[in-house]
Order: sequence, then C-alpha cells, then structure tokens
Amino acid sequence: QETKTIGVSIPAADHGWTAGVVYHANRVADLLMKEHPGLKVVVKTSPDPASQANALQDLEVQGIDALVILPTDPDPLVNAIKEVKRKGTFVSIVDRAPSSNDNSVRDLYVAGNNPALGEVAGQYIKANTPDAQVVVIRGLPIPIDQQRQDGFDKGIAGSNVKVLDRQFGNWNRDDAFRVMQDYLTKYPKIDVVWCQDDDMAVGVLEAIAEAKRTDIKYIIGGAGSKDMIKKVMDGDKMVPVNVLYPPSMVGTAMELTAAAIYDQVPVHGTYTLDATLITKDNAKNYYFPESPF
Amino acid sequence: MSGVPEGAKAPVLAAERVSKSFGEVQVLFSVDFDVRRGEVHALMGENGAGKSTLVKILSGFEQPTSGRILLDGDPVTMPANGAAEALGVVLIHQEFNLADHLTVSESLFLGREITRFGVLDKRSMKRQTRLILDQLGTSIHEDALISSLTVAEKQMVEIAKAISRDARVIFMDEPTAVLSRQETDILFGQVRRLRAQGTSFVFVSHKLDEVMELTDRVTVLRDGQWVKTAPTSVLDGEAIAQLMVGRELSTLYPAKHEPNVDEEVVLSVERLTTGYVRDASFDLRRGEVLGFSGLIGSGRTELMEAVAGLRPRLAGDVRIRGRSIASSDFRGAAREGLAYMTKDRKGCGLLLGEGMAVNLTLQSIERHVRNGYLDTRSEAQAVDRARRRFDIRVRDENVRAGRMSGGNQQKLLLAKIMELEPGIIIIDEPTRGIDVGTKQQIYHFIAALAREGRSIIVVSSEMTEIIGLCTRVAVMREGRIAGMLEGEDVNEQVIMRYAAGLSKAADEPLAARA
Amino acid sequence: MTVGTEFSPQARRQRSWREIDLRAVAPFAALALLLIIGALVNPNFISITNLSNVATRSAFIAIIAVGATFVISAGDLDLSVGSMVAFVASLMILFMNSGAIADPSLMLAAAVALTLIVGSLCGLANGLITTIGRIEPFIATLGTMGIYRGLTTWLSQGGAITVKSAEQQALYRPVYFGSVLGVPVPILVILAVTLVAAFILYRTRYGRHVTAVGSNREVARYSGIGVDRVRMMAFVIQGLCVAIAVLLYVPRLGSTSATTGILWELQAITAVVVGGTALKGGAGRVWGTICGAFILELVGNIMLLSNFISEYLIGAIQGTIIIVAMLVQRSLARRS
Amino acid sequence: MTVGTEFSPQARRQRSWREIDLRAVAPFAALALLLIIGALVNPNFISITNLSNVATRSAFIAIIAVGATFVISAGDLDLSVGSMVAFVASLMILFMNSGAIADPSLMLAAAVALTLIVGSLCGLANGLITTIGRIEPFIATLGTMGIYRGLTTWLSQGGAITVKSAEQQALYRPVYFGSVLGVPVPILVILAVTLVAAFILYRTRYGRHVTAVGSNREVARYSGIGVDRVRMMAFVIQGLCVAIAVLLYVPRLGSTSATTGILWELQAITAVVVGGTALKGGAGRVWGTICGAFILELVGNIMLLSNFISEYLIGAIQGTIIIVAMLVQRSLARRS
Ligand SMILES: Nc1ncnc2c1ncn2[C@@H]1O[C@H](COP(=O)(O)OP(=O)(O)OP(=O)(O)O)[C@@H](O)[C@H]1O
Ligand SMILES: Nc1ncnc2c1ncn2[C@@H]1O[C@H](COP(=O)(O)OP(=O)(O)OP(=O)(O)O)[C@@H](O)[C@H]1O
Ligand SMILES: [Mg+2]
Ligand SMILES: [Mg+2]
Repeated sequence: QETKTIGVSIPAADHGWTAGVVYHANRVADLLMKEHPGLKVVVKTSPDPASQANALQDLEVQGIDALVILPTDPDPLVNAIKEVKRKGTFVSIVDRAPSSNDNSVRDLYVAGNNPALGEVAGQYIKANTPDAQVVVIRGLPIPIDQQRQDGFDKGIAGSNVKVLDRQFGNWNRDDAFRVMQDYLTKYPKIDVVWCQDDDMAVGVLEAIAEAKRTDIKYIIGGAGSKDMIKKVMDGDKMVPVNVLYPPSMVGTAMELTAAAIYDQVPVHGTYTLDATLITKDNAKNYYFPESPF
Repeated sequence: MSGVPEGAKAPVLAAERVSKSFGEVQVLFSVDFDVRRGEVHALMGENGAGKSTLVKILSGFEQPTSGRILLDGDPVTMPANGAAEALGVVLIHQEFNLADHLTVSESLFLGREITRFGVLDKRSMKRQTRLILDQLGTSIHEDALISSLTVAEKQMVEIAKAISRDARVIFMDEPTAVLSRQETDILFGQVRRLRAQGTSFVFVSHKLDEVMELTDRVTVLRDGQWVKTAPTSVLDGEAIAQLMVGRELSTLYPAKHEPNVDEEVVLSVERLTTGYVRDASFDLRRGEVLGFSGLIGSGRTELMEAVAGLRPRLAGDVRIRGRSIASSDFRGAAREGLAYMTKDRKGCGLLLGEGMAVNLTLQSIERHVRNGYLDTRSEAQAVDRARRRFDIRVRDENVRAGRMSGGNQQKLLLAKIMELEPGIIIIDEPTRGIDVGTKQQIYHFIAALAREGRSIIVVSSEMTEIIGLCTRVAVMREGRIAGMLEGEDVNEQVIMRYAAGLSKAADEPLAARA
Repeated sequence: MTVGTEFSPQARRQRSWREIDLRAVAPFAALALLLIIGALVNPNFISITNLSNVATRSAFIAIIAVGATFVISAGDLDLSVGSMVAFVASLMILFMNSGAIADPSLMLAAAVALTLIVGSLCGLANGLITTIGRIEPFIATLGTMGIYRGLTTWLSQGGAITVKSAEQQALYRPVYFGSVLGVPVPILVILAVTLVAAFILYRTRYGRHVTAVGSNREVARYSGIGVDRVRMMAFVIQGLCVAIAVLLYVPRLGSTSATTGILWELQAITAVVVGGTALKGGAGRVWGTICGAFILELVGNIMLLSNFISEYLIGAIQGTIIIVAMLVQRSLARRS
Repeated sequence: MTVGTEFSPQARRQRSWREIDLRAVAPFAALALLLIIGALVNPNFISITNLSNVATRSAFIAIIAVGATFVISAGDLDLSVGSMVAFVASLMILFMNSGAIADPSLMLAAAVALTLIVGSLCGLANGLITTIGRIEPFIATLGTMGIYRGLTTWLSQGGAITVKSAEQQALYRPVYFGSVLGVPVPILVILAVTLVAAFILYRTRYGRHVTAVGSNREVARYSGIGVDRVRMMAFVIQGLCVAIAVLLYVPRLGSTSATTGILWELQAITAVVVGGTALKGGAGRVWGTICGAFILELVGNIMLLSNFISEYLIGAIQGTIIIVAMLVQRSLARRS
C-alpha cells in the first residue's frame, strides 16, 4: 500500500473529556497503522487556539495527506484550517464547528452535538421534574459552552422548570465544588443540578454529600465518563442518567478519514453523533473501564 | 587664605531659624546658618548633631518644619529631589547616590543628559566625563559600571558629578571619609580652583586637620542646636573639638602597647594571591595592632576579605593559631575567632530596613537562642549594652538603621562585630564618618582590646590613625605588600614613600612605572 | 504580627503600635470590610456554615501561601506550587492504590509520610536549581511548573487518578470533612501550620536569617549567613506546606487530575502580598498571609452569593475588589 | 598626576568588554544550540518554511515581550498583557463589525488607530494603579488581568467575536499572511518594533531614565527624574506593544474569544528573562528578548516535529529545556 500520513490535531488533555479524546485518538491511530501498513498517523495536542494553529503549521511542514482536527476553539482556527485545505489536504473537523462550516473549510465533519447535550438534559428534567428549581454550572466561557446552554434552555422551554443560577465551574472539580457549596448556601431549596460535565459532577456530589442536603433530587452531568456511567449502572439515586458525548468521536473521524484517503468509500459531508441519554438500561454498552475518562 | 573680594561677602544661601522634626523627634532646633560667595564653610558636630539634615534642607532634599531659607536674600522654597540644582545648589550625599546598572558617564549626566535631535550624544558626554575625571586625577574609566567600582572610586564619581554642575553652592557631606590623603589633596585643589571662581562650598567633615587646612569659616552644631560660627583662623582643632563635644578632650590616641616578640602568632598569612592581590604574607601576634596603609585601590580590602574568607583565594595559606583555614570559608574563620568589619556599611554591613536589634545580633544570634527560640529580651539587653558601650545616639529607639545618622550607623556596625567577642579583628576603616569624641572612644577601645590579648588589624586611609594606633604597619601598593614598617619607620614620610612606590621591599623587583 | 519587635520597654511598644501595627492590621481591616459587604449582599453570608465553608475551602491556598511567605521573604518566588500539588497528590494516590501495605491505617500513615517526603524533595529541587544553578527563581520555578504538571499529565494519562479502595476513602475522609469540637479539621490545620510558621519566622535563628537574606543578600553573606542554605530551606518549607495542603486535598474528592491546582501559584502569591509581605523580600507576615487567603476566598464567595452580577463579569469584579482592597490597605498604612 | 592610581584603564576596559558581551551573547548561544538540536530531530526543521513559520508566529509574544522589557527594566511587572490582548482584540473586532464607517479601508485604518489608543489606555490604567495607587505591580496587574479578561468574557457573552465582513477579512489578511520581498510581514513588524525599542532604550533620554529608575529608584528621584512618569510611560509602551500584537493577531484568526492570550504574560516574561534582562530591574536587553521569544517558540516547534515524545510529557520537556537553556546561559556568562 502507498505511504500516507494523517495528522491529528486535538486539544491537550486539560480535563477528563479531552483526556478521553487523547486516549481514543492514540488508540485508533495504532489500530489504523496496523490496518494500513503504509499509513503514518501523527497525533499532536495543543492547549489553546493559538498553539493549535502553530501545530497545524508544523504538521503541514512534515507533509500530511489528511488532517483530522478537533479544534480547541473553532472560529479562531478557521483561517488556519483553510490554509491547510487550500493545499489540497483532506480535512476532517470533529465536534466543534466553526460558524461557517461548509466545503471551503473541510471535507468531512463529524459532529458531537453540543446543543443536543444540553437539550437532552433539559428534556429529561422537564419530563421527570416539571416544576424543578435548577442550578447550572457552566464550563469555560467559550462557544461550545454557550451552545450547550442554549440547547438546555430549548429543552426546558414551555415548562415550569426554573433556572436559579448559572456560574462558571471551568470544567474543573475543585471549582465546581466551590460553586456548588455556595449554591447550597444561597438557595435553601434546589431540586436538580445540571453541570453538563462529569468532571464537575464529582465536585458537585461531594459538596452535596458534605452539606447533608436532602432536597436535591438528582444531578445531571454529561459526556459519559466511566465513573458516572458506573453510578448510573449501579442505580445511584443522585445520578439517574448521563448524556453521552463520547470522546471516542475523534476515533470515528479518523477511521472515516483513513477510509477516504485510501479511496475505499466516498466520505464527505456531515456525520452527527447522537447525544444519547444513558440510563440504567443501556449503561453497560457505554462502559469502558480501561479508558482514563 | 584666599583673595576673596570684599563685596562678595554677601550670603548666597542662608537658613533662618530652621527647625526640623521627623515625626515627633526634633533633630534641628532653630538653626541659623549662611554661606557666602566664594567661601568654604565647614559644618562640624558630633554624630547625629544634625549636619546632614541641615545640609539636606538647604539643598531641597528635606523640607524644614519651620524657619526660612534665603537665596540671595530672598526667601525661597527649595524645590525637592535635586531640582534645586537648577538654582545652582548641589549636594554630595553622605551616602552614595549612584545606580549600579549605569556607567560612570551615564551617572554623571543622569537627569540632564545631552541630546542632539532627541538622540543621546554619548560621545560628548563621555568626553566631558573624561575631562572631569582627569581633572580629579583619577583613572576610573568613563564606561565602567558603577557596580564594579570600589567605595572610594564611587566617592570620586560623586565628586565629579558635583563639580561638573555649574554650581553656585556645593554641599559636600563627608566627601573625604573614604578618600586617602592623595585623593583628598586633589579634591582640595579643585575646591580651591572653584572657590577662586566664586563658587561656595559647605564642607561637612570629622577630620579636623582638613577643616583647618581648607575652610574659611566654621559652624558647629551640637544636639541639633547652633553653637558657634567663627572664622577658621581664630580657632584651632582643640577649640573646635571642645565646641562640638561640649567638654575638653584628652589626647586622641591612647598609649601604644607593643606586644612581646615571643607572643604567640595568632594569624599568619602566606603568599596569599587573589585576582588582584599577589603574594601577600604577614603575621599577627597576640595583643598586636597591625596597620594596613596604602592608596585607594591598593588592594587592602581585597586582601582582608580573602583572609576572612569572603573572597576566594587563588593561592596561599591562612592559618589561625596554626590551624589552616580553607579558601572562602568565612564561617570556619569565624569559628576560629576571626571577625571582619566591612567598610561598605550600606551595601554589606547593615540591613537598612531593620532596626538596631536585628542588625546588632545578626551575626551573633546564637547567643540569644534559648531552648531553640529567640529571647528578644536578651536581645534588647544587648542593644542597651551596645548603645552604652559605643555611645550610639538615636532619638527614637525603633528607628530603622537606614535612618540613623552616618556615624551612628558606623558605631552600630562596630558593635555588631564586637558582639562576636572575636580574638582577631580586622577593621576596615574603623572611624569612617565618626566624630572626634567618638573617635577617641573607639581608639581607646581598640587599645583596650589589644591589652586584653586580642589582635587587631586596622585598615585605614587616615594616616594619622594608622600612625597613632599601630605598632607595625604594612603598606600596600598595587596588590602587593610593598613594605612592613616598625618602630621609628612608622611615620608619614616613610609610609608615603612605600605607598607611592618610591621605596620598595627588599625582595621585590623594581616596579615598572606607567 | 509584631512578635519580632516587642522586645522592649514601654516607650518602644507605644511607638511600634502606631507605625508597625497599622501596617500589619491593614489586611485585617480589608477583611472586616469584606465581611460587612458580604453581610449586606446576602443574609446567608454571615452564617456560621457559610463562613466555615469559606475558611475550610481556603485551607489549600492558605497553607501553600504560608510556605510562599518564607520563599518570598527570602527574596525568591515559587511559581511551581500549583502543579506541585497535582504531582504530589498523584503520587500519593498512586501509592495508596498500589496496595504495597495491607493494613489500611498503616498504609495511610505510610502514604502521609511519603507525601511529606515527596513535597520536601520537590521543594528542594526548586531550591537547588535557583541557588546552585543560579537561575532567577521566576524562570527556574516556571520550568519546574512545566515539569511537575507534565509528569502529572503523564501519570494520569490526562485523566483523573482516584483512590480505589472505598475503605481507605472512608478512613481518610474525615481529615477534610471532619471536625473537632465543632471546628472543621482544615481550619485547625491552618491554625497549626500558621502558628508553627510564625514561631519559625519570628522566634528562631532561621527566621531571622530569612529576613536578612531577603532584605540584603550581601549583608547576610558578610554576617556569616549561608545564604544559599537559607534560601534552599525556604523552598523546602514551601514544599512541605504543599504536601500538607495535599494531605487535605486528597480526602476531599478522593481524586486528582491534570487540572488540579492550576493557577494556585498566583493565588498563593496574591494572598502573601495582600497580607502585607513585600515581593522584594524582607520581613514576612504570616498572619497577614492567612488573612490574604481568606480575603481571596471571600471575594469569590460574595460574588456567587450576590444576585446582581452577570456571571461573565465575575472575573472583572474580582480584580477590582483586589485592587480596592490593596488601596484601602495602602491608605491605612500611610496614615501611620 | 598621582602615582598611586595608575592601574591601567586598558585592563579595566577590556574586562568590562568581556563581561558585557558574553552575557549579551549567551541567549543567542542557547538559540544556536536549539537550532542544532532541532536539525538533528527532524530534517524538515531547518527548512526555510519551517523557520519562517516559527519566526512568524513568535511575533505576538516577541512584540509583547519587547514592551515587557521596558516595564521590567523599570523595575515593574505586567501580568495583564495576555488578557489585554483578548480585550483589545475584542474591541477592535466589535468596532470593525459595527459598520460605523462604510469604506472598508478607511474602516480598517480607523480600527487600527482605535486599537493603538485602547492599548495605550489599558497600559496607562496599569501604570496609574501601580504608581499613583502605590500598589505592587504584581498585584495591580493581576487585578487588571481579571478585569480585562472579565470584560472580554462579557463582551463576547462567553462565545467568540469574529470579523463578520468577508471583504474586510480579505483586506486585512495580508497583514499576517503577506510578505514583502519574501519576508513575512510579521517578521518585518518584529524587526521594526525591536529597532524602535532598542533606539528608545539605548539612545534616548527616556531609555536612560528607565534604566536608572529600575536600577535604583531613590537615586533616580534624587537626580530629578520623574520616577512615576517614567514607570507610567513604560506601562503605556507595554500597552502599545500589546496593541501592535493585536493588529497582527486579528488578521491571523479573524476572531477572538475569552480564552485568547491565556498565559501569554508568563511567556512574555520568560522571553524577557531568558533574553538576559533581570527581573529586579536595571539594564534591559531588547535583542535578547526577541531571542528569548524565538527560543520559546522553537522549543514548542521541536517538540511537535519530533515524534518520539509522549504528548503527555511535552510540558515537562519544555520546562526542562528552559531550565537547561538558562543553565547554558549562566555558565557562559560566568566564563567571562
Ligand atoms: N528620615 C529620618 N527619619 C527619622 N530620623 C531621622 C531621619 N533622618 C535623620 N534622622 C535623625 O536625625 C538625627 C540627625 O541626623 P544627621 O544625619 O543629620 O546627623 P549628622 O550630624 O549628619 O551625623 P553624622 O556625623 O553621624 O553623619 C539623627 O538622630 C537621625 O537618627
Ligand atoms: N589594575 C587593575 N586591574 C584590575 N582590577 C584592579 C586593578 N587595580 C585595582 N583593581 C581593583 O581594585 C580593587 C582593589 O581595591 P580594594 O578595595 O581592595 O583596595 P583598598 O586598598 O581597600 O582601596 P579602597 O580604599 O579603594 O577600598 C580590587 O578589587 C581590584 O579588582
Ligand atoms: Mg551625616
Ligand atoms: Mg579598602
């Protein structure tokens, strides 16, 4: 088989979910290289948009036939991605879409569905606790976080569900612990906590446990970390469900990209992954004990 | 003394009933003082009498609490922070006022750089710097960084800075404290030259002979009060000293006490070599006071720091009571009872931001440790003891060292070293900035130490001090010990001859003259 | 604290009350001001639960900042503490998970000992690089910051490291969540650490040497103080404090990750400076530091409890409050 | 002339020549070493494309670090530059999107002017707080760091701010991606900024005063230098440099967000220190700073081009390289 190189640019493992991305990217890279003897897959991580733009340049210098990129922040990276695409490289964007997400930017878009992540959580709350008082812990102030919030608002629209507060927890356990503790001080009655990320859920649960508050019916995290899925599986009352937002989507994109450059199948356009609601019944399908996330 | 025209006797600058308080502490009490055109006016007084404060007030670095300042007879408010230079009033600070990262020529022109079309004219600034430095007969390079200069060289830069200004009045706060006789003579030459052109000087000094030699009038302060102003010609050293101290002084120097030839050798230095000092060898006996004389930059400080273990030696041996001390082992030497008192009290001697207690016990803190913790009461006792013993005068007990008067800082430094109760003491410039009264105390103190069986090395640029105190004198020149003088030979002429390279030690080849 | 200056007769004490005390009191005045503001913002604020939550939470930063007080007093700076927390915590949990010792309490004791040793070694490494390597502490510890963080990421493979045994978790949990006579353990630990630190800084030879080295290295050298040894020791103390903070941190969530302790170094340094210790080195104020750590935590708490601030603006308001607190301090100190 | 003072000026002069030059050359030696390592790691490394890529993207940090050289030389520190980039860039893009001026090139010119003004004002704010407010620059700029970042988050409502008009993007793009005679524009901008900065620092009265203020404030004050004015001006220069960096940053990505410029302040300071300027203030080395910025960017580039380092360990290796680079520098400087 002819030699080809796929460059994979992903965010650095700065919290649990991105750690999962790194894990799956490396896992699939090994698989692909075994499958296609001439194929070289180079995985690079970057902590922020500016250094990811640099990483793209560096990958280009090495010479790549295809690029799989999960942008730290899509809009600032559009120009850099276009630069790669202009040279005829096959480009797949994963998860985070720039505002102008068309053929001039990429060939393939494998979408994690951020609005749906929020919407599914919202709908669950609307369905199960229609009069709930909810506190929300946000991630970092970047667009995907905003999309999740918008999705959530859409999910609870038309119900009596009331959002008491939204604060940033920076996708960090310690910050989430702090924010939750203060929520508990501030609001004598909270029904549901939506913290949209399983890392933050760890801190939230600990804060609730310490305060010995019983008014909170349940919390909803998100992304499907192994610890939280385990809790769902075990029927933990506080964690009845989780919303899947699999870090493995980067692997899916890499497999599709490899297929494209070896002309096995024509892959173009958008592949959207569902934001599946994980319940006690389907949880074991999503449980990967050996993943770091 | 000089041909000052009669009409020029009008005061240029005058203080009228000036008082000054720092917080609640009053340090000047309604002082009157004036400087006439073309005169050199000496300002004398004990340590802490308020000389520096008065001089700062007259040059705008401090504002008086009450009273007036008159410039050419008109009351003025002196602009702060050196801006008074624009009025022709310049101050050479008692403590250096130079920034380490600048070069000599940059320092000279700091704040009044010469520019051409907005660009620094480095060439012309360097040229002018060279000119002034040459006038002062110093070979300091105009591009040398201030941080690389010795204390004396820094003083020369300060002087150069002052005389390069087109000044009407120059205040010099103890400019000669760190200068040797040679440099002092050059400085006086410049002062006389400028005086002839009508510049006035205020000369603060503790060196009576210099005052007698150079000045036209003398004003004496005591405890912040004006005591007397009189033409120098009607006074003599003794009279001034008496005015300052308020009592009659006995002889300045105590009787010399020569140790027996068979006294134990406590310190022996053999062929010690550092970057600059070469092959220096000498012995020090128990109960001996050994002097080190020489010109600026002759390497005395470097030698002594190497002996004390503050600088690495390249070669040579230092033995204390026969025990060899490794190179750079300051603490090893200290354990053997050797103490070194630096002459750079601001840079190496005192923590200026801390009070007396912290400074006093810094080196001897072990003495105040009880069961693992510091006994602050015993520290306070040590402070009280030291203040009595060294006559440290402060008006506020908690004053930071940096705010004490120069002389009192020096006494505190001496006290700090003495807290160690060392057997061998190296004192670099023991009386830098110290008034006559205290000087006498310190001299007697040194002599008493020697009688107790301690050994002392005195490094000094004051020839009279060396001659008055020491039984043996080493003269250094260009990094070598040029001669070791004893008995009759310890006099000004012989020391000068060795220091200047006109006589040389027997075993040394004739030094090439530059 | 003025322990260091109260060696004296009456006159002296009076004077020091005026000059030194106002400066030392200033951070506490700022703290009081914040408490008043907080009480106005939300009635729950002043409740025992909330205040004890805040104090407990501030434990990590407070304890680390006590160590930073030593380093900063000695004229250095340590930017690596945040990632050192992550690194030391990772090693501690990995050791606890290794099952090297069967008995849980024995295992815990061994883990505690190991943590303290690792912390000190990390501090020592910083100290060696800055003193023997003669690299500016800012850069040296920025380097080790990268190193400790990188090693943590590698150990955790980017994910989290969690205490596996539930038994051990249960055994260890009270160290953060427990209380003695109604006072949460972390608050007691803060007090103990601060008392010891104040004793060392104000009442021992070493403390005096730290001040001397921080205010003028040359003077310290000419006074026979082993400057490098003193500085190195300060870094070791910092490492020890980080280890103590880790001992409290691990039982809280029972886990650590590559993001643990990010930006804690800036918070610790801020606490020290807000507490009145100058970054240039010299006199350190341990009690002020603790006060500074409380102030930082309180500011965040008040933000969250107040209802009228957009979540987007919290950072801006926090910055403003810190600046205002410093201005209050300055104007108080200048009064003296 | 006197006999005693004849230790030769020659000897002295030579000494100072040696001393100063080797120290200034040291960062360049470290740079050369890195280039060699890079060439060994990957043959593509030494290609013109790669090197010019690296130089081009070091532009942001390099230009900001030039400003930081002034602030640091004057004895201060500015931690707010990273968030200042985000804030200034947000305002610039918002203005461009506002459509206040119809003609695109005129609009662009106005936006550029606005950016420079806003940058200077941000710098001035920092300067006022540190000098008039008498707050340690570390804390003051940590405060404004929060403020600028918070305002950016608020302006962007947590999302990104993107240049809307494609026409304007096209017009503006060459400022980052274009080149003159084969040299990328950002490299030319670096050169221009550095030349001007070197001129100001070494050839003007103001530059001299910066050194004096940083070396010893009392001395500077006693020499009739307006210390606060000089420091304030240094902060303004820093703000201007940030604005220039923004002018290059916006055309590159055409957008900015609340996370833009995070940790750039540490990188800028590192560049300055690696370049040989002491954090304590005093002599600033503008060329060394540029060299430092290249070194930082090169380290990242080499990491990326080498394929044998676990991505988890990149941070650790980066930290190690910085420490080693400093050690190389020190040992070179000590040779003198
Ligand atoms: N800034 C200050 N704050 C408080 N006290 C001060 C300050 N400056 C000087 N003093 C006090 O004022 C008194 C006079 O000091 P001054 O420096 O004028 O003495 P001096 O006559 O120059 O002594 P010396 O001969 O030792 O230099 C001293 O007691 C000193 O401690
Ligand atoms: N020709 C020279 N070449 C290099 N350095 C020299 C030369 N002459 C003098 N020095 C420097 O001068 C210093 C000697 O000054 P030192 O302070 O030891 O002398 P000193 O006799 O105590 O005079 P001072 O009163 O100036 O201190 C040495 O540190 C040395 O570096
Ligand atoms: Mg004086
Ligand atoms: Mg000397």
